[in-house]
Amino acid sequence: MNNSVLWYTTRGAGAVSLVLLSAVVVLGILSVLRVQTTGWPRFLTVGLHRNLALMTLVFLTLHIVTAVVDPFTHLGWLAAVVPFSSYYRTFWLGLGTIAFELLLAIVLTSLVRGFIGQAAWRLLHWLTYAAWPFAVLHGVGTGTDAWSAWLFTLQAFCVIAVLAAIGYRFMTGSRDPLADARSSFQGAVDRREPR
Amino acid sequence: MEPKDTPHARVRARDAGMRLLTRLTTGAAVSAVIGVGLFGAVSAYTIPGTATTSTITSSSSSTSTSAGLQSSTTPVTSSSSSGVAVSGGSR
Amino acid sequence: MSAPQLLAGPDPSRGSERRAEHVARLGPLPKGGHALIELLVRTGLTGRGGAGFPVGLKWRAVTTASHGSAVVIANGAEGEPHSRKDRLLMTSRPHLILDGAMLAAASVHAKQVVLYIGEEHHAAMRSMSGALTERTEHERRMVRIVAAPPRYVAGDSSATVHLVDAGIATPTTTPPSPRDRGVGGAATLVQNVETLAHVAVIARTGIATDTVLITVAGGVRAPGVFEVNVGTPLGDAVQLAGGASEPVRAVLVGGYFGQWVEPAEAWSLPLDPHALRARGLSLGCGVIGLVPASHCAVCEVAGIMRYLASESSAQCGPCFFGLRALADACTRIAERGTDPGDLQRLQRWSAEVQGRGACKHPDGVVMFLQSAMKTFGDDFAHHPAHIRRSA
Amino acid sequence: MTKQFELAVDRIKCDGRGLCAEILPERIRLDSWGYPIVAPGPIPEHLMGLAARAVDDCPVLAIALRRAQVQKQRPK
Repeated sequence: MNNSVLWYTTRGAGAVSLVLLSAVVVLGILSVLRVQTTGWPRFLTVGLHRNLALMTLVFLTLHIVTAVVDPFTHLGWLAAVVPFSSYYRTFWLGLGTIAFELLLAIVLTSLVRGFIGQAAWRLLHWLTYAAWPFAVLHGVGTGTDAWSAWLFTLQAFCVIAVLAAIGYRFMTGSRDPLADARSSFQGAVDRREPR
Repeated sequence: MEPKDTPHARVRARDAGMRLLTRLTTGAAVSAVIGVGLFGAVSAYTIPGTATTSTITSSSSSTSTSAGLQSSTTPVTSSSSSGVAVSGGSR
Repeated sequence: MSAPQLLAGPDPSRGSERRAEHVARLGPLPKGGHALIELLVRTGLTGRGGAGFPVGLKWRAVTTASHGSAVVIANGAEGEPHSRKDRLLMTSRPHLILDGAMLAAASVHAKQVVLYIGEEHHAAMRSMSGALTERTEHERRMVRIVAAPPRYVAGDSSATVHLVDAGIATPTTTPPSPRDRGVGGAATLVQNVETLAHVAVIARTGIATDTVLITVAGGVRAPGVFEVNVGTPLGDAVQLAGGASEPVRAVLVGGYFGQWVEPAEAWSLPLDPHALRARGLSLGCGVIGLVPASHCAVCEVAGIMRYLASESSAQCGPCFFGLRALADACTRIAERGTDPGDLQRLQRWSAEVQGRGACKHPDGVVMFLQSAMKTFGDDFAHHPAHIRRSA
Repeated sequence: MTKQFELAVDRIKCDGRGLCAEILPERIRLDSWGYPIVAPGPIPEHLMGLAARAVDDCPVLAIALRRAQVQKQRPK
């Protein structure tokens, strides 16, 4: 019967989505850090970041669709859209719903970056740091059953990778070589305080 | 400018980078699809009462999507009920 | 020797001319409008802030983009280190400037006028705000004073708009040019205060003014500001400043964004915006700087380059890093002596920096350096290692 | 006459990420400090795809394609 196939596919797609999402986050940070070697140009980091992000959405869709159509869970489409509306693992599923909707917003705004402008896009992109933890917690919460050992290994791997990247990013200062000089000059010619 | 930095060399580096991007992307896509099957099988295997043999063959023969999904259909009868148990028990 | 037109009347050193005296001397403020713009086009008046753009054409452009709600900025930032003429005009003839600003506002359909004054020009600030209290209620409501930070780029037209709008006096990317989209998005006319004073005179006489304000600085006995007839030989202007205090190595015509000229050629140069332009020179903001032969030209240039590099607003990489690299190379030559590698780098980096800023700061600096390396070619080619004198 | 486009860099937005020069070396090189120098003139048809890619991939939206036009002198 296909029901169990759906059930396993949901879990498989969920796990894969988490790995992909973590890779996307790491790549995004690497691009901010301007990582580059001979044979690994900077546009490769950015291109991979974009491609994997789109791929993540595909597998997340698979994850959600299979979960919803699986008769055993009786989730219903509402649970996939409205956070905390499912009777089944209400809280942990809700986190997943939120994470998905955040990621959707992040990807869509990135696709129309030119129209909404760099500042707005950048602001929205910070939501990643909210979406990723939600996704991880969703995995931990819904995955805590017989096979959690596998999931934990996987999640531990993702969490370590992402935290390492985040830590390195915030330990090291801005990569814009002009940042310091610019802010000091602007400080000198800033007359915004009421005259 | 160093001799390595000639426009021609940079064009070649660009093309190489583009090819690498395509390869890495397709590679990621393929392994992601396999991963769905693999993790699905793993979850099937780790659910109590599932036939061990079926998933061993699955994980070993999981070179393509179909292989990954095929395998997880094998333990259906035994595990679909346990699937209910899982969702029910975890409510 | 010259018949003053801007500084006619009471001795400028006596300070701010009162409105009554100003009106008694020159008569009431005539009407601005289309006719005035056409008159300015015919007279060929050019801007006196440095860029030297034809005033009439600029006013036409702003009027076209105006839609009845343009803004006029009277630019009295005077960030050019040796220039004094804008301050002298603001402290002695405030109503001439206000007249010009009002005529501009009427002509380009502006509802707002901003007096943009360097915040360290205290006397000018007092004079202008004092004069404002003598104007009509309607004018006082139109005009406001904005204090500009004492930085070189604060006088850039886009920087004036940025300070009025956002409170930060850094240049912004053009296009859009302020004349198309400036203060609050409205078409904005940014005009140097001397230029506006000329307009106030032209509007009354109906004929072109034939004088320019010159600041003579450096190796002269009595440095200062002088109003001379257009076309006056540069040497005569130097004589007005008491003549050279010692033998002259070179003359910097037009301020830091100007050109170096050998004395032999300099004395006969006509102080005329159009004639100078025809010779590939520029009157710029009207600064004539004499470098004494006792000074080391290379060290002078290196000192000015360091200053101009430090005045980059650090918004555009090529300007910030390029000007620093150029200034450092000049300083190395000045301190450690000529190095062929540095000379080559100066040429290469100049080419790389040219035209690659949001504003014209890097271009101005490169022009200055190119002119210096042409005029002081031998000095740069055979400069001995020695500790630099203060520039 | 087909539409012609040229690349324009916003010098203030640009912080020298260098992707554009990697993607379109035929038209863009980096100066001594890592900031792009764009070859003047319209982009040839066969490079438009890469030019668009360079525009899309700029992490700070500092480079844009715009209609090729003759620059008039503008007042400062």
